[in-house]
Amino acid sequence: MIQLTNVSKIYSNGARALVDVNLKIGKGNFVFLVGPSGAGKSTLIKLLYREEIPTRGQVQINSRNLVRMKEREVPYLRRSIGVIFQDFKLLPNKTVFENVAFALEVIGVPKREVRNRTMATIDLVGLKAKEKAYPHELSGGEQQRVCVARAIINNPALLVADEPTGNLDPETAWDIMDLLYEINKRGTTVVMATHARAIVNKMQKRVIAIENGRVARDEEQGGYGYDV
Amino acid sequence: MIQLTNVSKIYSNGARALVDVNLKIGKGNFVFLVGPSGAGKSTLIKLLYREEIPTRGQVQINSRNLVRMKEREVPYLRRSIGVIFQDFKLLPNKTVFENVAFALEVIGVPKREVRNRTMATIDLVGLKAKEKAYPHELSGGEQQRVCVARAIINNPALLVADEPTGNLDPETAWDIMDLLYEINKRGTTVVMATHARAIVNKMQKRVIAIENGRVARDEEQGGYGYDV
Amino acid sequence: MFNSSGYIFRETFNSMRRNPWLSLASVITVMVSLVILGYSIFFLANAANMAKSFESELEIGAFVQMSYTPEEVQDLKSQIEQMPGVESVSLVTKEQALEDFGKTIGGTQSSIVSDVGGTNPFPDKLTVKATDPQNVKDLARSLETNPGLYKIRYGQEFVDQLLKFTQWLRWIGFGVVAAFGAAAVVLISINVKINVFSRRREIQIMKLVGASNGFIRWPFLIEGLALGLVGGTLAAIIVGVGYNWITVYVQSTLTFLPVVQNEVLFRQVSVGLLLAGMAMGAIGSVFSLQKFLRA
Amino acid sequence: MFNSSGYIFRETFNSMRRNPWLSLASVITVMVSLVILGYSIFFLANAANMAKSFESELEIGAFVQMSYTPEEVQDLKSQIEQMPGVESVSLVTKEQALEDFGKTIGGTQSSIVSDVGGTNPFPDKLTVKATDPQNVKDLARSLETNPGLYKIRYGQEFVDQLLKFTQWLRWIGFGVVAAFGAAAVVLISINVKINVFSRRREIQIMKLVGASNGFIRWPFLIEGLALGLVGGTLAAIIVGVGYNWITVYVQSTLTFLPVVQNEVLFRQVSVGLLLAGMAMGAIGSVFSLQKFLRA
Ligand SMILES: Nc1ncnc2c1ncn2[C@@H]1O[C@H](COP(=O)(O)OP(=O)(O)OP(=O)(O)O)[C@@H](O)[C@H]1O
Ligand SMILES: Nc1ncnc2c1ncn2[C@@H]1O[C@H](COP(=O)(O)OP(=O)(O)OP(=O)(O)O)[C@@H](O)[C@H]1O
Ligand SMILES: [Mg+2]
Ligand SMILES: [Mg+2]
Repeated sequence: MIQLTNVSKIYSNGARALVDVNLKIGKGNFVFLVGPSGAGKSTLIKLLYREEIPTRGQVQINSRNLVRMKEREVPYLRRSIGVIFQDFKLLPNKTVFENVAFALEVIGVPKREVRNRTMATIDLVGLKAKEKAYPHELSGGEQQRVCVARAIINNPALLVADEPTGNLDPETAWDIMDLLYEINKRGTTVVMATHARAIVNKMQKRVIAIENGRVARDEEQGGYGYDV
Repeated sequence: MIQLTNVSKIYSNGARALVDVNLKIGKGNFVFLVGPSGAGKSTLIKLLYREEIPTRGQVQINSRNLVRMKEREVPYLRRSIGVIFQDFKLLPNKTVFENVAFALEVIGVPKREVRNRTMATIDLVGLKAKEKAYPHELSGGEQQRVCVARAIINNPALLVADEPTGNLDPETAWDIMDLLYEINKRGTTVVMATHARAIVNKMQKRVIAIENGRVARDEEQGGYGYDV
Repeated sequence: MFNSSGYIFRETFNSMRRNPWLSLASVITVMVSLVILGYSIFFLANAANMAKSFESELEIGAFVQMSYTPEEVQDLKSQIEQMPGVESVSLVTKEQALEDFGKTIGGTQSSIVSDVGGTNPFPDKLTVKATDPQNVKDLARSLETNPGLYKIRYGQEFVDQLLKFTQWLRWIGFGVVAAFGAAAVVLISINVKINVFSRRREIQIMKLVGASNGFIRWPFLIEGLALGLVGGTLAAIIVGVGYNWITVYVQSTLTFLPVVQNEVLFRQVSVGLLLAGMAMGAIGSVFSLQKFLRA
Repeated sequence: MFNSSGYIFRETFNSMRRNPWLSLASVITVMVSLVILGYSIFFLANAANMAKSFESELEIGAFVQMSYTPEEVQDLKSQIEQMPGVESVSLVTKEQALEDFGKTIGGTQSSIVSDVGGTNPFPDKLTVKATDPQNVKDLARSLETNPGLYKIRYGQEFVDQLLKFTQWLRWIGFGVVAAFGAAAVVLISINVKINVFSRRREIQIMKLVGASNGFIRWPFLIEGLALGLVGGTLAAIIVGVGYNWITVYVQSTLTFLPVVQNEVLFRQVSVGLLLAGMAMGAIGSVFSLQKFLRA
């Protein structure tokens, strides 16, 4: 489903975030991206929904080439991908409900259906009571869960999650992981960057370790792997 | 040093973030705040540097009453407190260097000294190479470390840290914890809200657990305590 | 698009409700600009009108040879009335001239005629109006060839200067309209750009979640239209009421100043300001958005 | 504060460099507003000047009794010149009047006098100028009591209307200055508010890190001053060059229009625009900031 070929990304200020990365992720896979702070995990994820374009190399999703993709095709690509952003990226002037519903309104889902599906998904992440709150009225973990809800509401073919449990207590974090596991079982490919050693070790899924922009390790059913 | 007396905080939208909290934290203490997402940890921390004022009850730091404090005294209070914000709160139009230096410029430290101390502190958090980068050019963990640097540069009497390792890999997280430990040993009181079970369990410091806005547990040399 | 029309209007309304302050700024900018524009148009209309009324008072004076009998004078008058480019001819006979003179210096007609030894020294005088003030000069030239007339006067220098002046007034009018039109466009595009700029993070997030450019653009467009419409309406009211107030005042106190009071012009300007407001708001929104949508 | 003066200027400069676009908006707003204000002032000066020059042409005409000898006329003239409120008196003798009349109707002086039977029907005429146009009416009244004069004329209705008109011109002038002064202040305060609004997060963070209000305010203040100064300078140049260009053009083509060309006024307006720009920028910054600093 996802194929990166000789991908390098050098930001305009000279930062070498990714160096010659080759990667294949099959349909329905569940993959952890691990590695130290600043290794290039978020950069790799940004390539998948085309927030960034590689400096060199090719990125393909379902045989579509993201580098050569036309500007007006990008929205359609993004609608088939659910993204949990590391910094949440909630719309500050919309309530929790509106933020989650936005992902449906974008694709023109009828109003009635929007309401039902949105409420159901908000319930899934445990934020039913906060439906009418604005992002700045939420705790860090609550904001993160709104972002999770928005990413999964569409039943996307691909779900990319950048540190989706960084602001959550272990219990809530596991609730979210169960959710992602469930979604993965229903066929969605999941790529998740994380620092949560306990989660990675317990899930026993494929682990790709990135260091200094290079793939340092790629194991099926791996562990977090860095000893402290 | 810190004393909360019958503190309740109800936000304007009706959310009851803290309910009747009584707390005493001595000078030089190291205290972990734990609890589920949305429990009220950040709210409690915001009371300490007077971002929020309690709806009921009193907050005192070094016998100064933060509720009755005059508006123009607030900057001086804040200069004696280092804050690591959950959402970083970096100035978007300033470089890493400028963001960290800002905490010194605010108190009128001479230019030469600003340069030396800032560079030293940036080095401490491992961001020497990113000195000239802007926040939006940093990875999540790098942003978090800038925030740490800004909080500690002043040798504050009190350091409050809200989830200071949420975006860091375990290794970097421990580097930061060592830093906080070092600072605490030099006499700074540290109050840290966190979800990092491994860190809390290993440090063996005082643990205050908050649930639904109430103090649920308060142990010297406690552990994280929630089993999954 | 149809499925999301509900979204669009909700979004537009919400945006205005949540940034009442930025909305107000846009409305005021549109309003101020259009008020200036509106008054400039009325100023232009009045300048043109005043120029025309000055020009229409231009006329040629000519004395008739003393030897002509009253019948010959009448013939001459109707002959001139037939000439092309002549609007009207009026006659002041020597008797009227004498009477007027008497009134001026304070005697009766008979006492002066007696003073004067029984003869009337005044000639008959014809006053000729041209259909077009531009033709006054040519008309005067052709009257000069008429053997029955002498001392043809039309204030050459004055006519030249007056024509220059009216031309000048028209230029100033156009200049004012153009300058303030430009200022209005600059101010509005700045305003909209700031609006979009202050929401660029929002726009970026929307794009990342899969919104197409059209989807993002619509609420901005509708908002621009709505704010422009409000600004335009306020401007039309201020200009209309203000101008009405001015005309009433001028007409009652400065009776000699000709003031344009034209229902059709009035309606045209009002509608024009409304449309201009909407156009400014909408075009401003869309163009300012373009840059941010591309990124 | 002194330790941080380096910080303040660096900060000001950085802010302008990083938001060149918002800075440009402020400069343009200040400039447009001040250009309008500047031209309004010159318009006002010209309106006042024109009114004055119209008024100064007001004068009283009076005929001298036919029976007076030339010596008596001279006596009368110097007697009137002594009267309070009289600026000057000029005399048109009956001989000059006859000559002028002859020119008008196209005969020579002698031929008309002979036509007229050897007697000159014209009276002597005195033209009296008042020191203050407001006094024309009173002066005319007191001249009426002089037994040597009759037919005292000063165009009563015209004088009244002219005075109204000049008053009206002054009001319009003041009105234009006031309206655009207000518009300028509104536009600038909106602009600054948007600037501050778009940086409210930044301001909030600064406060949380312990910055005092003064510390936050300074860079905004300096930035406002600098941008206002640039805007004011541009406005002064545009107004100065433009007005100069207009005067040259008007003086060469419309010689009858009196145009104010006053070096002192010129310098005062230029300096005034600079100061106004700086004041607008600075005051706008500080006031708009106030709300956000309190929060
Ligand atoms: N927009 C950008 N411009 C310039 N440099 C960037 C940009 N984004 C990231 N970088 C740099 O690229 C490198 C990789 O960043 P990335 O965000 O991919 O790291 P990460 O693995 O996600 O780290 P973390 O675990 O801290 O989130 C870092 O050194 C970072 O400073
Ligand atoms: N500004 C606000 N306005 C209204 N409600 C708020 C505001 N800030 C927080 N809350 C609510 O108060 C409660 C406590 O929030 P707080 O941020 O203190 O939680 P927390 O313990 O820090 O959680 P987390 O671990 O997710 O960061 C939450 O239910 C939150 O929704
Ligand atoms: Mg990252
Ligand atoms: Mg929190």
